[in-house]
Amino acid sequence: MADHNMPQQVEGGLLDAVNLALHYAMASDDSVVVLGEDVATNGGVFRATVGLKEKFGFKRVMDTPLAEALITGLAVGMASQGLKPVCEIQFMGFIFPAFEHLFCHAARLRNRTRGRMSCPMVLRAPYGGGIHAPEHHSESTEALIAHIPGIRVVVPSSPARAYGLLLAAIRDPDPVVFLEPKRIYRTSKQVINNDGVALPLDRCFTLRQGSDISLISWGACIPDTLLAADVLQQQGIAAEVIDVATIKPLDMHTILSSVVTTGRCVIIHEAARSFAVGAEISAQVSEHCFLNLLAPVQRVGGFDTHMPYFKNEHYYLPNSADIVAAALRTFKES
Amino acid sequence: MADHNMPQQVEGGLLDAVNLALHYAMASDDSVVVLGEDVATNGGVFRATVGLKEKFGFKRVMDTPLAEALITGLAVGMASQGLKPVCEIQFMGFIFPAFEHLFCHAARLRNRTRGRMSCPMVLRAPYGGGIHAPEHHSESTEALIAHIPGIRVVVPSSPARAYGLLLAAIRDPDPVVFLEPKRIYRTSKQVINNDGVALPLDRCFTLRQGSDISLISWGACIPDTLLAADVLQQQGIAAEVIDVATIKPLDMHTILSSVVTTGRCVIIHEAARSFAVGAEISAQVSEHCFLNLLAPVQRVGGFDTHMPYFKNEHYYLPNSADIVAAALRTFKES
Amino acid sequence: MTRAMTDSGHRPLLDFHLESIQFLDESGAWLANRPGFASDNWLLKAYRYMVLCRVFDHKAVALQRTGQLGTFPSALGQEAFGVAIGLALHKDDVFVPYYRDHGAHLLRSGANAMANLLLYWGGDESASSHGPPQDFPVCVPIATQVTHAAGAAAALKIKGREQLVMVTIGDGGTSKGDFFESLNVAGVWQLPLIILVNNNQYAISVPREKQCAAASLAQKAIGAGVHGVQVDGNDVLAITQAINEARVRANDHKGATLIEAITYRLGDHTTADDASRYRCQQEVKQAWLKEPIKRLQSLLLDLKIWDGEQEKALLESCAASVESQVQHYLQTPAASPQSMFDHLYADWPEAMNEQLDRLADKLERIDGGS
Amino acid sequence: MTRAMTDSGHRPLLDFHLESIQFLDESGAWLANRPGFASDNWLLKAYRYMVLCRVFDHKAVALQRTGQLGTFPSALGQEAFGVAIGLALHKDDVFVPYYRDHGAHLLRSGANAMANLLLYWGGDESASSHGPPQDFPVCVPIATQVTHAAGAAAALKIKGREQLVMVTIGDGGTSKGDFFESLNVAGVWQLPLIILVNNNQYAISVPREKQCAAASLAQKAIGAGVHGVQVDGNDVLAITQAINEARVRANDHKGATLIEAITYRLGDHTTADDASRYRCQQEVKQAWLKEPIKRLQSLLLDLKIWDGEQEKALLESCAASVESQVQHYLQTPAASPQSMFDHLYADWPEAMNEQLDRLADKLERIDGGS
Ligand SMILES: Cc1ncc(C[n+]2csc(CCOP(=O)(O)OP(=O)(O)O)c2C)c(N)n1
Ligand SMILES: Cc1ncc(C[n+]2csc(CCOP(=O)(O)OP(=O)(O)O)c2C)c(N)n1
Ligand SMILES: [Mg+2]
Ligand SMILES: [Mg+2]
Repeated sequence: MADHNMPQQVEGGLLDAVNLALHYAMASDDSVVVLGEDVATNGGVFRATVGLKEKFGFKRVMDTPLAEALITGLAVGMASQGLKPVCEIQFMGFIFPAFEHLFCHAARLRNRTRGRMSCPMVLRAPYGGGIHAPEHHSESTEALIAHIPGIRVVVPSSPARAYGLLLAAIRDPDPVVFLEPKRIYRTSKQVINNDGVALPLDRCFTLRQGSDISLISWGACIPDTLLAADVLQQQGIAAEVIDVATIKPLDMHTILSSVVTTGRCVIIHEAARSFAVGAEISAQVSEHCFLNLLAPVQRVGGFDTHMPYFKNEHYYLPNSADIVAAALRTFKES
Repeated sequence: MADHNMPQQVEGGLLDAVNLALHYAMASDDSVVVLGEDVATNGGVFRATVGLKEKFGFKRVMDTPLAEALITGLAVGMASQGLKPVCEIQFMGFIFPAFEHLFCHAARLRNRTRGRMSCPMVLRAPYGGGIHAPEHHSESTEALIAHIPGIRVVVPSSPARAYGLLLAAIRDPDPVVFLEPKRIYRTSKQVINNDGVALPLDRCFTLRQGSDISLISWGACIPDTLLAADVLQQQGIAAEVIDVATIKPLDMHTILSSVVTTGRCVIIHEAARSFAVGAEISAQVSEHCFLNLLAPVQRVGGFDTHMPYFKNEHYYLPNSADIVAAALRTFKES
Repeated sequence: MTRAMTDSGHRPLLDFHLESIQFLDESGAWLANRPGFASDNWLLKAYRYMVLCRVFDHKAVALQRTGQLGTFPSALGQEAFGVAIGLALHKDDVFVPYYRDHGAHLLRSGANAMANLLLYWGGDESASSHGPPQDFPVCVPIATQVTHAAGAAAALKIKGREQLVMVTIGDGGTSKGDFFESLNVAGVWQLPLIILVNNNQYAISVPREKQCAAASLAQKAIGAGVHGVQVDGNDVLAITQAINEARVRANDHKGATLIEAITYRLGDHTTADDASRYRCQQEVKQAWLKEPIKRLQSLLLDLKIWDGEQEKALLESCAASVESQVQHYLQTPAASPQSMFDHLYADWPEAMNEQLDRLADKLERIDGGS
Repeated sequence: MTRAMTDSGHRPLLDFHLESIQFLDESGAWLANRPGFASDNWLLKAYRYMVLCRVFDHKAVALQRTGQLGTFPSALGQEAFGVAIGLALHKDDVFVPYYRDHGAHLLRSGANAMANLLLYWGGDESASSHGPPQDFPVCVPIATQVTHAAGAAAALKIKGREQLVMVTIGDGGTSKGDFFESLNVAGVWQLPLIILVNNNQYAISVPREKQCAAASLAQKAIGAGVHGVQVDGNDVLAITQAINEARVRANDHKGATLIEAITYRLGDHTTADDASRYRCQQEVKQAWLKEPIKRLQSLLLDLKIWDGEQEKALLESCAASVESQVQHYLQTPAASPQSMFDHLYADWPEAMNEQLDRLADKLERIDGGS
């Protein structure tokens, strides 16, 4: 259902894409509602929800009281009665109070009632570091959510993918946690087709093909990963770059197919290295490509400590040099 | 400091060991306090805190209002002023409201204040399935906590280790999450020396030596793992059994040394398989024992779905046959 | 406006007033005029369901004791609470229960309500596939249901519907953040919501006075700008009156109501609990004097609409229907192991196929092994 | 006891009464007798610190605008709030701040309080290594600090100490579960705790009336059985009076007090915010008429203990001390990268050694690359 007041194409960044997808979704489906702290009058602290309350009114765009458990539990209740709530957690560092509702209810309502009820909600949260924000504004704890059955975890890394994946998340009949890498909210712009076409929620995206090594990443690490692939290319190494995008359920098929060909694998993420999503991917690659791997899988991640306050955050965040170094290690050690 | 009213030795199960260690700790250190739901008058729903309020009074043994965030945040506040709170979350399925205080504060207070303040607290919780309990009473989500820097995660699997590890946890100057595998709360009894001797918090325990394969496990899966080792022995396979016990920080040294020797590795846990602690261990084993591994690492875990209600929970829980099968796979595939 | 100078700078700011509702005293005598809704038929229906609830409850505990049921939370002594809900709610209202609402389920959840309750406490998910489509299943994580109820009420309001949402919670549950957060949003958003507290004096072993220092739980409404009222929870008429008044308020767009029903948990917390560890027999004995069924029976006898014969017939019919539901429960086959994946996602993710293979392997081992 | 029959079964149950405190009106005139604590010296000290706070605040915002500071939450207009805390607390009380308590820090956290505040908002952990050993660092996750304060108060009580714990929170923060849970336990456990709410009318863009439907935030105390009071938060005397009264209550073992201070956030939420998006200039203009510094200045002038010369000297000395603290801040070198591991655990886990190696590798690359 096209809204004739909406632009057909928009040149914008990831943040604009999120906003555009929200506009599209609300215009085309009355059951979509938006709630969270500062999302209505203010249009979100990052402006992701700008214009929604003007267009769809306070009834469908709701400033909630300040409570993340509340926001998430409200969404569960709304979803149970046929709405499609898209709620915002202002920063991923404040998501923890949402976990009980997310894990014990959103993730389970369909299963618990054997399909009688369901929970088609989206929980959006900006995440990750690198924007010189205060404490608790730079977290990447996607691994915690990925471990919980019944949820989908999605991370876009480009404006177009943000648009298509968010539409898919909103239309999906189950709860989706949609994490927005805020470091790249406004970096590279792109022409986004406002065509309402969703992307699949269970496919990795191969961003660049290459036969020598597989670089597996997502979110704000993608630009650095692509940069690293360029650097490697200059050294004669053809890197395949895969954007995982849908962390859970995890499309290992695409990843394994790549590694079977390349025999080398580096996984890159911003979260603390240990017990993170990279561990699952590394484990599966090693388990399934046992005979194909030419070198041990390498993981590049944050350190196993708290994200330093912003003066030192660059020492924590993985960068393209880290990725290149890890990639080269797979050639030395084989 | 010996309490002359305390028994020198006790024959008991894991639950008795927890109780004994609490008694010892409270008797020998005035700053140790206990708080939680039903821990005082009732002695805990599993009776882990029985006798404490009679001996140490309501001042040091506190029934809290019903709120897990509260319990955990109170402990942070108490710890900040020099107490050593040991708090109980009644079941691990109800731990989620505790996460914000645990992750944003307990884990960070020392770091945030550059050592000016600290948070010497223990958060105890019975965990795991297999006791025919209602929904939400059978969860194993240790992976979520293990990912967070600044916390220790400990899981005992025998009465003696429960005693020694809990004492260590209480004495440790940092926050420790102490998960008690309730399926084996009362199973195998043992003579526990009530000698106040703590065990190290950063060492795996090698329970059985063997040169053919390393079985890595913890908590309630240990008895099945040992059973599997017996079965394998009958087939001429000598299995080394390692009880990880201290999930975070993770003593990979012991695990890697074992796998370097055996060349084969099975990791066994009760939690849903994906994005779990087993992934980190598998990843590290594969990354570090690349040339030593004779077969892909195998993981035995729960399924990536919600623990079924108890009529069907045995279909979910890993058992010794699953472990044996996984072990044998490492011989077929090499 | 000139103000009197005071020494401490204090001035009056706000005053609040709370009421309680009660119709029947402990002996079933009227304390107020008989309310309009309480026809003879209504009273008889309430009585019959309260007795059925007690018979069911008793049987469920017995099933647990004989290993035929899992942990079960008895509603003994709180039958008026559950039955009032069942009677006062409309079919298309949204009911968001906690775990001790057997009486409400009997009235609300169809012919197999009892069998389904047993299935639930017997460890079978299929229990919650039944019941009114809009009603929530049993909620175990304390207080979270109140937020779902607020969300459901917001949904009704957004959609312009007339129905109510009713949510229940225990006294202990009112200490948890979710309760307050939800009460608060119910106030700001003027939600068509009733929060009904079963203040049965204990949260497992923790007595009411260790849970909260306030004189009533109803006064928690004040901090949220919501209407609050306390009722005698052993008086099925009082609870019903409060619910009816709350409906009028909601329909008049006056928002939510918090009702605290004073009851007493005559049994253990659940079959896994032993209440004698933490409360004295004397207290329980006293509480039996106020219990709801006896009280209503006295009224019925007074009104001469009930006699010993009817009582005997009722007990027999209750026993029979409970027994038939128990058989239904016991004969329900366990779900297939594969069913653990049936309702995980609506759209089966291909990535999960490996899990099915693993389960198939495991089942082979189980079948092979047995 | 016979009771009158009513139609609806209603009876009165409980009454509650709330007061507010104010000494000075908007023009600095007395509304009540001058309180004992408010000596000339006290008033002058309060004024000096309030002005210092404002000068500091202004400078901090300027530093952010010129890229020399991170996001900064201005306390503009809320200087009386912070300074009253700093004046009323004893040295060994435990202060558990939120993030907008600059005034309190100035008085409480030693000679380099301003430099440390800048360090904190400049992204350096070492900021929080200073200050009274028992005081908490700045708390970012909303409302969680209230629970820590309750825990600290419980610790003092367990140890038999006489001190108080004081915690601050914004109006928005009073909607979050932690606030309620902690207020509740403060009631049950009769904790020596003051919860002081900076009701500055906004939580970022969300106005007070969208946050809570109650007529006051002070009335949230009622549901917890805790004493509550509202004060004019632009009146440094009123806040101080309320804190002093709360201390007396605590020392008399009467437990906790919730104080709602009515203020107005004259600035943006933080430097990352643009308040003109969600509130009108007219409202802000009105609020300027009530701001705390002007009011106190009027009083001082009336009392003839202040004049233009003193004002000029004060502004100069404030500017100078702020400037010297800014230099201190700007000259503080960043911590070493390795320091990210220094305070992770007290006992360094061997298992973490690998992390140090990785960091060393990374630093080599960074140094090599630059
Ligand atoms: C979040 C959470 N914490 C703890 C529990 C364990 N638990 C189950 S019932 C209960 C007591 C509840 O008391 P109350 O709210 O008064 O309800 P009642 O059982 O008395 O009806 C507790 C602590 C739980 N189910 N959920
Ligand atoms: C748990 C949590 N959620 C969200 C935020 C983001 N946030 C920071 S300040 C703020 C508004 C707080 O308003 P209020 O409590 O009134 O305090 P004020 O800033 O007005 O002093 C929000 C939503 C946070 N810091 N913590
Ligand atoms: Mg109760
Ligand atoms: Mg505010």
